[in-house]
Amino acid sequence: MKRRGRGVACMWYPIGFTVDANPSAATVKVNEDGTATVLTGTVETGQGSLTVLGQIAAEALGIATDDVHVVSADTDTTPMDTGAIASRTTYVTGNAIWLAAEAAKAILFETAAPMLGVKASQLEAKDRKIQVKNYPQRAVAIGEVAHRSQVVLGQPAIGSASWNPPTVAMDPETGQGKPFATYVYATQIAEVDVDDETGEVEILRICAAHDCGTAINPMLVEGQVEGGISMGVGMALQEEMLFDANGRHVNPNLTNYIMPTSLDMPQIEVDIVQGYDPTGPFGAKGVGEPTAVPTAAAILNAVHDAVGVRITSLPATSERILTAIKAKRAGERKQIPA
Amino acid sequence: MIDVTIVVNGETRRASVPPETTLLKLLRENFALTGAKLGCDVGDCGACTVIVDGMAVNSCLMLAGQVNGRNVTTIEGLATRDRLHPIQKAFEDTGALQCGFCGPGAIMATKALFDENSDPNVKDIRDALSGSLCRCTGYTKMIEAVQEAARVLRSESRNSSHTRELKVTAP
Amino acid sequence: MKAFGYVAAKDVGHAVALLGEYGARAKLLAGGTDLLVELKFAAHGPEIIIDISRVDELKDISISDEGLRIGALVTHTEIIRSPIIGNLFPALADAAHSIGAAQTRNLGTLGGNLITCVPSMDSGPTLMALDAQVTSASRSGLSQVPLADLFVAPRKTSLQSDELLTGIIIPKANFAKPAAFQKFGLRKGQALALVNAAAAFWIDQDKDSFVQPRIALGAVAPTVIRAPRAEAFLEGKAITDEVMAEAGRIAATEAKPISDFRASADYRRDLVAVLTKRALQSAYARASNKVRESVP
Amino acid sequence: MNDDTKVLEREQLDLAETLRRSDVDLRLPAVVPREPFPIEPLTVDARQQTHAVGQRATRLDGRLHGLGQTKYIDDLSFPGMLYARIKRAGIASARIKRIDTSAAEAIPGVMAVLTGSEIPVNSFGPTFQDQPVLADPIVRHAGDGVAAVAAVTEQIANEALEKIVVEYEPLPAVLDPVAAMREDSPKVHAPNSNIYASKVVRKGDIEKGFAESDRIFEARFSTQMIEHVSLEPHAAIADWDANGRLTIWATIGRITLARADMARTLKLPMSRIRIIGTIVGGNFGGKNEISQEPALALLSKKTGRPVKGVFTRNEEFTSTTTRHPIIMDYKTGVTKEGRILARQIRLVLDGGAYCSWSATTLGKACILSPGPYKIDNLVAEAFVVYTNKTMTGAMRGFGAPQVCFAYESQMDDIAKALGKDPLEIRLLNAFDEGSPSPTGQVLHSVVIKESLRKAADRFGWEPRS
Repeated sequence: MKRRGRGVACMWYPIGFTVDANPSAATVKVNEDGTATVLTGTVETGQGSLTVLGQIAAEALGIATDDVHVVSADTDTTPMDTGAIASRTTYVTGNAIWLAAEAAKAILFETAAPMLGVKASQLEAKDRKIQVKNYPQRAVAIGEVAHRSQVVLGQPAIGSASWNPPTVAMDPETGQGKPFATYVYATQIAEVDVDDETGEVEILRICAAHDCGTAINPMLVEGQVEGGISMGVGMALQEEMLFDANGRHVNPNLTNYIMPTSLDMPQIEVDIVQGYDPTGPFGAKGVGEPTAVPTAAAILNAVHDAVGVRITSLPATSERILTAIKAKRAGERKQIPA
Repeated sequence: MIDVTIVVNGETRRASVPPETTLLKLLRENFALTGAKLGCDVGDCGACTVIVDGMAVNSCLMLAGQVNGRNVTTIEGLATRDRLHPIQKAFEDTGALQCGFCGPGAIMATKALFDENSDPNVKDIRDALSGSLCRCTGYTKMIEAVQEAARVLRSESRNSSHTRELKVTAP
Repeated sequence: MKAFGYVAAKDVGHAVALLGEYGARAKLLAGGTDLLVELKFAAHGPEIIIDISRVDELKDISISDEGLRIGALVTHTEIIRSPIIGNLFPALADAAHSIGAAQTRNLGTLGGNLITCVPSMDSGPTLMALDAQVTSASRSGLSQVPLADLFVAPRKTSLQSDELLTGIIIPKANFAKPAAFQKFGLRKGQALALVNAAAAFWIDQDKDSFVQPRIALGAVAPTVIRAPRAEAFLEGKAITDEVMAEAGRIAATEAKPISDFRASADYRRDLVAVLTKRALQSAYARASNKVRESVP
Repeated sequence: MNDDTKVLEREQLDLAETLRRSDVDLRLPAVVPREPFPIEPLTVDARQQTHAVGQRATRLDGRLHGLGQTKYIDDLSFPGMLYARIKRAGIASARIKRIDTSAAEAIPGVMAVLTGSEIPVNSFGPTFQDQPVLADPIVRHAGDGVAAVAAVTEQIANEALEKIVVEYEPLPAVLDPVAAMREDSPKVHAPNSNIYASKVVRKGDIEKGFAESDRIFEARFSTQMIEHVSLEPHAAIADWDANGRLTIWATIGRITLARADMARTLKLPMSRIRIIGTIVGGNFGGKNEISQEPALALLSKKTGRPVKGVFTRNEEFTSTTTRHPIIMDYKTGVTKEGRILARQIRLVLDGGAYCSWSATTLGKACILSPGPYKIDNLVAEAFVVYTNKTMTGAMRGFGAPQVCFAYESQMDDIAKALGKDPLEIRLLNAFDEGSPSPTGQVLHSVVIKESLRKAADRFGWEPRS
């Protein structure tokens, strides 16, 4: 029969490389019409990083995501970047782009200050305008400012910057140090049904609450969480590369390497934990990798809750679970005095 | 070499290819329709899914000769001059695709589902997408997108005078 | 893929003539879902592919005096969608639905699935539990044998190299015989059977007991097999959960599974017991529902 | 022809027009929200909002994905382009005695064959440069490449692979990481020890911590080798032009490192190398270093033509990096209330045949292994060892999913043994703002307890008596 269980797991996860420098550089060019072009050396590998980086540049310049074009991933034209790794793009590349945008914006402010009759420090960029802080009626369109900067003053609004997360080397004997600039936190809770005759696990739902600092784009954050959970499901129950006694691959294909299909995935409910990290761009940290971290633990804790067996070796295939259930029953029978 | 003539996205196309050419290769290399992707080449991943005579198939598992004289719709045949297909729009709006490599296959599998069932429930959708492996999304937003597209298509078929390109037949 | 020749057969006669000409040097292409995978990894291609996918005579689902005939080229999707099959043998539709995914079910054919003769095929057990016959054609004429006789060894059927499988027939005597199919795989989508099982039996309405029970098992022996001792145990027994569970346990002793990277033999035996029991329960539930529906 | 296709024929897709009109259809005028970020979606088109942060903006590559117009590597082709394939060893440990490529080279359509001895510097890697582009002469896992071929079609390239004759002297293989740690084990990179990196984190007094504990829990956990399964296989095109400049289009998430690796293996100045990262069809850590690119570059140099290489799904498993299997021993001392006083951890990572990102994985696994908990006394040691299996490297989480499985499984065992609610015991031990991490770092913006409560609320978690 089917037995229901629930399991919780939480985790922490760092953003960026362990101690080692992992800088990003970026260039933000404000065009004469107030739109912008961002140059970054990172690569879009599906996470939506270019969209998020565009949003960061747009926010810094007070323009819309659609006003920004992101050029990426060409060693001839884009600045150095450590790349799409270690959940670092939003945090590290994002900071570089934010700083570059601030540099470009400073040029715009210098141009706009005399146009608006105030000091540059009194200006802000908002709603596609350069305006006086707390006095939005006094404003000039960002395009007009950018055009004047470039065409009249000969000072194109281009900013370049780089950023590297601050770390402190670890002591070789004790490991004490500050290996990472910041960390994110998350909890996932799984609900499962375990068939105690076959060992089969059906995951009914997973609730995931993830911290990523400010969610630059909540839709993309949810997408990362949902995808990470699918990898966690595979790790928990299905996936394993197998070798024969001679070290040759047994299942190097998608027929026999079992990963989740749409029928194997549960309902996923994602919450983004309200957070703000002052060291990240607009308070953002990262989210790519941690999404896959607590899933297997939550599922196996739910299995334990359902049928009382602790699986210590992954993947928890139905066979492993049934074997554990049978061993538990045999143990219980032994304990009953004759 | 064998000669094949097929109707691809409404257009009659001809090619002369070696008999061992798959439909996927024919589309990608002879007809420059690179929307269908090669992800595994053995029918496991579904990235090569196209519609042949109304049925979603793995184009890596069909020989070009097998489709001679038949009607093939690929991802390139969904959008019209006027607009994105509602499935494509829903996938875009909900963020249902991340790396996008499985997308054309998943969208064609969805199209085939709608041709058979205009009001699928979540189980039907999961079943229809089970031949399209995705590693990025956990299928969650993809399922939302399919539901959204189904709503749009149903409301369009109710106001059929406005319907342009898509015919949704009742099961 | 290695180079090969290609010829499309127009009808059964043409296909048989081509098979007669090329014999073992040819491979038949029906749905292609297994054949193309095989060809992509083969060290040597066949001399020629005989494409029978356009032979419309082999695509019918029809009822004759003999019984229900399903043409060899009927796809799994067509089996799922067939009102005749849905009405008479929903277990066959369940089995078809458990195969691969929509894309492969749309291509793959019943005949193609049977002819692979892999022990884990999902089409075999239900048909065997329903006493299906297979029909074939060759230059020497037509023939018909019980499905069980088709399966010789893993990937080896009793068909001669010039013989074309044309379809299966489920005898009229078994029409609407309660049956069910159960499958257990390593995941829910695109699953290969670790074990599958089918059960079919008539119910003596007065005694509520098993009549002519049939149990067939897949993936637990070199070919799909029957479980004759479990069947003999059930014959005439009152239908209870305990009897069905015992039949499952007996069936498990009749299975001869192997251990491989997917599962151990022991686990497969455990699954045989469970799936056999569940197939019996499910067929019985299906029959009971039908009786209830027919009561006004 | 059915009705659908008639309509399609009448309205032949004109791409620019489609996009222009759909833009008009889909985009609404800009609306400026008053709320500060982060905000929930308010309007149909988040891409037009001038508070860009916090918006559910659609991806800028989303439309092309849906139209099937995103250009992945395999969708690109260039005039005269050749197709490369790599012959894999298929043996886990061996010395190559002889490679005969003459029969392959004689096949019409085969334009060039390459072996390891022709590679200027035949080693690369993000930490240790211990991985050859093509094995020469030692094969360390079954997926090692031993020769590469460029031909006018993929079919011919495949045929050529079969004609390449490689004679091997089999060497003893070690597959089990624990066995590989023994002194008498066969050495994967002889004469070096198989233990190629280690890490330790120590804090407080572990003996005292255990002595003060009411209960001590010990368990061993282990995890498996996992493949990333990006839907797009590793792919690249190399074009070595007549100016001696090399352009590579590649599925690589780190073009800066890729250029450095290319410069090293090919002995080329960096200014002569251009790496273009296309939209990558999934990475997850599996595409963070070069693989076939130097071989493609040299085949392009030999032939004077662009050369494309796309891994088969089989090669994705046998010849790209994977997730580390880890054997994890946990010993944890707690008070009867469930507060963790001491934790001792030992991790053995199966590093496979080459280092790749193992040193990083080792470090992260070790630092994270105590869990997000306030523990004053701890020792975490981690070792990574070579085995004759597919190399393990970066994969989403760098060892964290493995150690989380261990520490969170044990947390539930502790809760159960003490009769505590699993949520409660976590809240009791979890970091607070300003808590010191296992490495003594003062943590900021810590929201672990908020995440526990939020997930519990969503789930409807009720304590059970």
